[in-house]
Amino acid sequence: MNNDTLIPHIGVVTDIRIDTPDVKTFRVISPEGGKVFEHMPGQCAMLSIPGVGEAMFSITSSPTNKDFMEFSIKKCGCLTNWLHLMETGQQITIRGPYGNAFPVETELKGKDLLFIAGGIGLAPLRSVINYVRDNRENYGDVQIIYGSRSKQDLVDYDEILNEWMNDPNISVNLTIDNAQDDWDGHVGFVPNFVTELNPSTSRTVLVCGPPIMIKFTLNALKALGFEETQVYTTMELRMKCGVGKCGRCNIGNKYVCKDGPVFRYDQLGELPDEY
Amino acid sequence: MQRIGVFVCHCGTNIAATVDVKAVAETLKNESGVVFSTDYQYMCSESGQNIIKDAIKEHKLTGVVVCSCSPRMHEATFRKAVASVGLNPYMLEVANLREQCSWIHKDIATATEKAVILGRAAIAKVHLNAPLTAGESPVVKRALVIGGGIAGIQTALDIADAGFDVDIIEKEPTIGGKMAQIDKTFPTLDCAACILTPKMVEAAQNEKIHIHSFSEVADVKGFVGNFTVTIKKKARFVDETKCTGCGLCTEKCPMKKVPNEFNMNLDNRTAVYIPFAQAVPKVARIDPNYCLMLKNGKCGVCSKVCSVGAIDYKQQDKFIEERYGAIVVATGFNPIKLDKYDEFAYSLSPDVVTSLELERLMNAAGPNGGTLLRPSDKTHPHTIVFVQCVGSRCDDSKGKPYCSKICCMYTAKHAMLIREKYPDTEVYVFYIDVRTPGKNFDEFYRRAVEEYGVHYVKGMVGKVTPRTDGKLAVQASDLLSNEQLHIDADMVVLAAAIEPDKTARPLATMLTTQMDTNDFFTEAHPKLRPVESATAGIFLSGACQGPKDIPETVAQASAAAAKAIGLLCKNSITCNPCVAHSDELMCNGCSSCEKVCPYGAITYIDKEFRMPDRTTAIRRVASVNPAVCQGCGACTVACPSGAMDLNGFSNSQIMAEVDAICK
Amino acid sequence: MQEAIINKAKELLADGRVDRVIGWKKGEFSYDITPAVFETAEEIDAEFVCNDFTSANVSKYLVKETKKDGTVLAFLKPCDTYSFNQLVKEHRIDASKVYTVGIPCDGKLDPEKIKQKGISGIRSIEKDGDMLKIDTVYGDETLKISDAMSERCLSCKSRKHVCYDELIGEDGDVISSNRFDMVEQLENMSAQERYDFWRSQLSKCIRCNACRNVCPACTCEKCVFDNDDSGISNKAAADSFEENMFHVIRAFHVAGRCTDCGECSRVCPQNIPLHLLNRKFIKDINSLYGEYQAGADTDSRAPLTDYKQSDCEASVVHERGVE
Amino acid sequence: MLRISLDKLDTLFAKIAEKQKLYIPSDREDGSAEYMEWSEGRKLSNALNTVRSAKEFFFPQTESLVDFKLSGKNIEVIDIRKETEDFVVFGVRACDARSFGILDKVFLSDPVDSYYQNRRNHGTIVTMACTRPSETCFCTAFGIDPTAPEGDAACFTDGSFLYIKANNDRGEAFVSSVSSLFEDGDTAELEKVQAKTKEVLGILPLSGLSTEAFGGDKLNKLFGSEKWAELSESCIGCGTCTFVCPTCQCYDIKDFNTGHEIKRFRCWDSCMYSDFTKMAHGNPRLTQLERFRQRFMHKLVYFPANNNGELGCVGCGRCLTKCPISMNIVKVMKALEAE
Amino acid sequence: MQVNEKKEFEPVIVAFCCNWCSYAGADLSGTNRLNYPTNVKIIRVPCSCRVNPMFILRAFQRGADGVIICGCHPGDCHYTSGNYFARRRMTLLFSMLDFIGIERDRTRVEWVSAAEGAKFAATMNEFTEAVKKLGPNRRLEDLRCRKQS
Repeated sequence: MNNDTLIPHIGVVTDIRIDTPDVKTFRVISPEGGKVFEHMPGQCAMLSIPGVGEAMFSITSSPTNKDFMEFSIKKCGCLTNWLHLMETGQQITIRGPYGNAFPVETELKGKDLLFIAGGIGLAPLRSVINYVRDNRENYGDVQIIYGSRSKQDLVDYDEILNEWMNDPNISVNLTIDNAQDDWDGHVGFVPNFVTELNPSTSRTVLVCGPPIMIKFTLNALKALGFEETQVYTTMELRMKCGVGKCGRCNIGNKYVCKDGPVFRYDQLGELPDEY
Repeated sequence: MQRIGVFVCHCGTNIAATVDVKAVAETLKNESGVVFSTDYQYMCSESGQNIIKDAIKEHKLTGVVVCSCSPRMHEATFRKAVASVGLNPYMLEVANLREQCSWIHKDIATATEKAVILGRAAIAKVHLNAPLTAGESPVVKRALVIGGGIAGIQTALDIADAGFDVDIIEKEPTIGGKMAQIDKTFPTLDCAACILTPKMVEAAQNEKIHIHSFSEVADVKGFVGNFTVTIKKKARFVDETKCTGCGLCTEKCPMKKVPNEFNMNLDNRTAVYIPFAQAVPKVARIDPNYCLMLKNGKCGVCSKVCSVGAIDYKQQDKFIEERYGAIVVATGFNPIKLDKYDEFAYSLSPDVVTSLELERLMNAAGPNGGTLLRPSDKTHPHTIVFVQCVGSRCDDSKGKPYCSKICCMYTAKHAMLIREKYPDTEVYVFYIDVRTPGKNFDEFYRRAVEEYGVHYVKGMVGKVTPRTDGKLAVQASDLLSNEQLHIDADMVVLAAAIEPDKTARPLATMLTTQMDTNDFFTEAHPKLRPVESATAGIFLSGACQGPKDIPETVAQASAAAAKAIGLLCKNSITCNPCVAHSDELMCNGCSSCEKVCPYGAITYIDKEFRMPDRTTAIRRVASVNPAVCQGCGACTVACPSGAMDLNGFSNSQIMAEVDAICK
Repeated sequence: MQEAIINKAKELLADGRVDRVIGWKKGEFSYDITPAVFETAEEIDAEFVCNDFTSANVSKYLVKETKKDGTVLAFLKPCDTYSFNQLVKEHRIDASKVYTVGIPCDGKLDPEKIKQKGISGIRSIEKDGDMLKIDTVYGDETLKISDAMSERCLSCKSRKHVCYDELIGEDGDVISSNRFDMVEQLENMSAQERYDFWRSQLSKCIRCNACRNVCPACTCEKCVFDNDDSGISNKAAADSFEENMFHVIRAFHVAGRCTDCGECSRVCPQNIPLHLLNRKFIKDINSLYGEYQAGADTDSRAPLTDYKQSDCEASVVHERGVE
Repeated sequence: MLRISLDKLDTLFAKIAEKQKLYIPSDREDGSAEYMEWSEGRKLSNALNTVRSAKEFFFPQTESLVDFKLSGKNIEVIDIRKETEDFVVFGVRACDARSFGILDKVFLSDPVDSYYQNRRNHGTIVTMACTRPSETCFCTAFGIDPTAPEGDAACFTDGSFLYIKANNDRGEAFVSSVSSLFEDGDTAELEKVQAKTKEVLGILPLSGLSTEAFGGDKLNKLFGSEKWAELSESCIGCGTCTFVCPTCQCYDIKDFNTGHEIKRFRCWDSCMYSDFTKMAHGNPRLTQLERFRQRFMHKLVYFPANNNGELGCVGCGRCLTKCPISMNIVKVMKALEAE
Repeated sequence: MQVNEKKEFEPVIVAFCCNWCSYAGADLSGTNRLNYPTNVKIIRVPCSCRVNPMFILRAFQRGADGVIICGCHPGDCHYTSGNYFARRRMTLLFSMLDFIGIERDRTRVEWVSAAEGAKFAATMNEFTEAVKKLGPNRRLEDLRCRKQS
């Protein structure tokens, strides 16, 4: 019988990094070593601890990373609590990749890119950012605007600081919601920061973050003259099967797990307001 | 995912002889979440406890399973041990390998297998344990004593002595209770009034003690350390604060034919009256059933003669609310009604009296000024028959199943006093057994027999028949000589059983305390906690808990006071953290849980919620007061939605144990 | 009857006594009636219906309706009034927001029973004495009314309204019914026979939750069977055990609260006689703890939140009836 | 056409059941019909349809997907799939027969659901033409001819004979495996019956039901309709319509810990259930209106939008008879159309 | 397989014991070295009224062959009334299980005081025997949970 996507693979958690008080990044390889499967930036995988639960997470590592996959996971429910408690060496089950990807090889190619992320929303974009960094020649100018509640809540801060900030080819703009002692960077909400930075409307924008942030960011972008067709986002909605069959993640006739999770804003606009 | 340590105790050979402890420790090592497993000779010893403590630190344990003796034995020990190294004490579970495994089984293989399963169950439970913190609730530094008899007075005096305010609620117009009615006390024969009234005065004068006489408890809310009691101050139609107790009104009152309950209705009093000379408070009361003014609006003499204007015909019942940290119940007893005992002619002849009536007949302040006269013709009785156990130790529904305890001794006292004062009077005592297990009690009884010549007859009085010549024909059997006796008596004295006061039952309901089938309050433990009720903060003093004589009553009164003081001394009390809690989002507000809660720990509040459909709604939800909840779990099953759960014994924990045992 | 009810509804709406009316709305055929809320006289004139097929018990809707503003008029059949009372007792309905009008009922008809007689293609159903005249695309059919009567109505327990603000028609009486006959019949079977009976019934269950969702006693904010934390949640019976458990626990949860309205069996798409489980509890409660009718009042203590010291021991189960 | 006397049905069934499991609609003691495995004595039901649809043969209410064994930090994945044995479902009505096509579009589209495919590959569907459609039938609205059902092979009856015809290769194989029992016969009587049935179909109350107003292109108009509030008002949120529906295919995946291993299984789910879309961080369909709308939008708009306009309903009428409050797709369609 | 058939049927018995009386009674039977079968495994609950019918069904689901609930004697409940509620609940539940054809001897309620170590042991001996006679629980088990041999 053919392989069935509902039958998962085993993944071994080889490294657990504490990103923020409620986000950890897990490095997963197959028991034989190497990646469990290949993916494109923006795609997701179903992770599960049998008996505890199964949920969809975006793959935060770049496909250019040949050794492992990474998942940045925020603690918010039964399964994620369990994942946060586990130790390295733990096996989990993993199936995927699911969903479409950011069009890194098509629409985005050759474009100036603007990444806007809030909080854990950086997770899916990190895959794209590192993919772009690793294939730098294929893309134009890259700007990243990332904000979180506080310095402690910035996901992947080490990587941002040590790698992205040191990468001469990209510019990184960080902000936190409220001022704090050990922070001399920008303070304020992401949408306002976007307005302040006034990025060029020639850029293609990739946004991810909490719904309220996305909403106001989109308003800010429109005010700056961006078109909806220039903006991509990714959603993570109520997915169960991952293959567009179980019937719960649809927005209108689009299944987030299959037709998404990456949508261009003009496409989303055509769908009923149910997300 | 917990990090669990398993510690298997040998208990010397107690466990190790029947359970392969090493195998248990080894097998349990493979259970999910177990990161450390070991065995040791005596886990409860200091070095055993150190093994646990060290492992917690070294292996960063989040949960501990000790496989040892019964948790009833050492759970507290181990909890303390784990707490000392910073682990929440409720992250520990004990698997009972001794009392419930090694000691009952013989075969090592099967006992070991069972031990492993018990260990697994404990591990499964610990996986779901959550750190629990005992809550604290402040203590109101004031006590309430319900009942102003000798028990209540003694308790109040002791509590006041310790420096705490204490209120006495007495339903009669005066404190003093039954002891005030008693003439002499056994076995010393000293005058009851002489030893009681100084205490009454002391209570009245102690500024820490506040007496609410002629008052009742109307409502009790709250819980240990924080009770709110509504006191009903019944209208006495005399302003307590003004009345000086001069007694002029009682002299002038035209209504003089009121049965005097203090003298057991053997004489009369006036409608406005002071119960007895040494009453505390010494304040008159108008009996509305007899007062001409209150009945017909015509009289008003007392009001006219009262120089301080204390008479208030318009007085109403008044309700006041007070807060207390502790409540002592001292509601006392009453002799049972004898209307079902026609064989003793109690209702047929005035010369058949109860022992308490006899006390009044013999008392200097009694109806006859202390001379013992027959109530019927005021003549001196020459033959008196005492009948014991009237209504006590009774199988049938007429009486009480228990021994009233005090009758043997007071009858000996009565007999002795009569023989001493009136040596020409023959005294017969018919008894089933004579029970004299107290200090100097048996000596006292023997003196009655040997020195005073009281005729003690083991046997039952079958019938008492009043004769036309005024004598009472007593038919009895002497069980020792096995013959029928016929005695012509002048008086018959019945040792009526005693029973708890009728107010006790409704009070128990208000206090949510337990009672036995005889309406005696049930102590928290018959041996070890004899003066506490099972409801925290409610203590028991005197005969409300069971028949007692005066010294026992006073002893228990002081013991109850000590317990109450112990509570009042604390600024706050630590609550049992294993209490119920309600998930408000799931609560239906249906009141099922409230109805099964024996402690009144559940109340309902209307609270605003954001509903799943994005609206807000005011919902009625259950709220458990953790200071009151004792953690029985009745509510958890009554709750259909499963909103109610119990800390430490949650649904999921118990089901995890079930799973572990059954798999 | 329908006219009187419609007039009453319009009258109460017109004089502002009520803001909404909960009743029944006509369907595609004569028998597919849907409970509905009406706000205007026009809506009522156009669609309100009260006939032999308006069997749905609307009392449970009042849980939701009384959370809204305004007063709602509810037409309650005798058996519905018990459910209503019980819901008031459990604080699920705010009675001050409901105006109840009792309407008489002499039994409702069960379209399924008609169809099971092989009658198909129904165009209309009319009453004619004690017969039904049914017009179908295959010709006219007749059927005895008693043969089309809902199972629950055949063992009706009461035609008395236990609460109402107003009554249309005469009030009836509590009737001594035969409702425990089938329970008794089962009790007299052997354990194996009982087991076989219930297996054959409960194995039909498709766990659609219709019985639960229609039950006026099942108004939990979150049902234990939907709650993954309850330990017994399940969406479909993956094993015969789960079929048994769902129905036993559900019956237990409504024991002492179930008014025996019979909605569970009425809506079961698989015709499982679920009411027998509830009636078993009612029968036990009546015989062991004294007669009790849930919903008959709003202040009595429910049998499972009450006790007597003299209650029988659980061993009574082992001592009686057939093993 | 090949035909066999209805008296000899038992012989036919016995013949089929010799080689594989045979399921036929049969009457239960409560008068309703359900698919049951044929064994000696089991009779074919005369009922128009079964309570549950035939989708269960390919998409059962619960089915195990995979087992896991946990030990320490390790997980073992156990593929429990086995090749299904061949089976025959006999007596499937035209509406249910159409439903398989709809289910195929879901389960056999990429990535293929191997569990469904496995059963589908091994099941032979033998349909049965309707002769007595009921007032709740509206399959014709979806272009289904109940007198000429789809399926691997189709059967027809004129009251005395059962006629059989293969619709595809699998049907051919089936027919030839039993053709020894059949004889060639005249279809005049059958045609009469079919004509009569067609006549009845034309006068059934729902015969005029229109699907004009629906399809993928009507998405936003229908989604925003004001009618949903009124239509969904009395919905009790049970799953009856979903579970009796031949085309509803939503499922949930759950884990069950047996104490020895974790069994991952899937079971039917209903979009009408309040927790259908519930996740750790919220629920996007919070009201019954949204859930109710989803079910009908799925059948009437979303499914056609993704499948060349094919509607996701086959007009079997089960939800019309089984809904506890008699709310159903016909009422929804009529209400939305009237708007 | 054949080995298993020869082995005597050893039922799994779950005993829910209230902390104050029956659990102490069980301890006492240990202290007095009174034997009862290892089949019995005790789960400590604060009071018999804590026992939810769910727990009992769960036990049967997971492979228990008998479930017994032990509490304080009526009138002696540590919490005043818990066992009275438990008595009604269990009576009705057991009656229902009996009604759906589950063998009635698989369930029992027994009142055992802290002093009744001997009664506890005797009860467990009797109950285990009774359940042994019935054989494995087949009517209320979950096949998925059946022990694999």
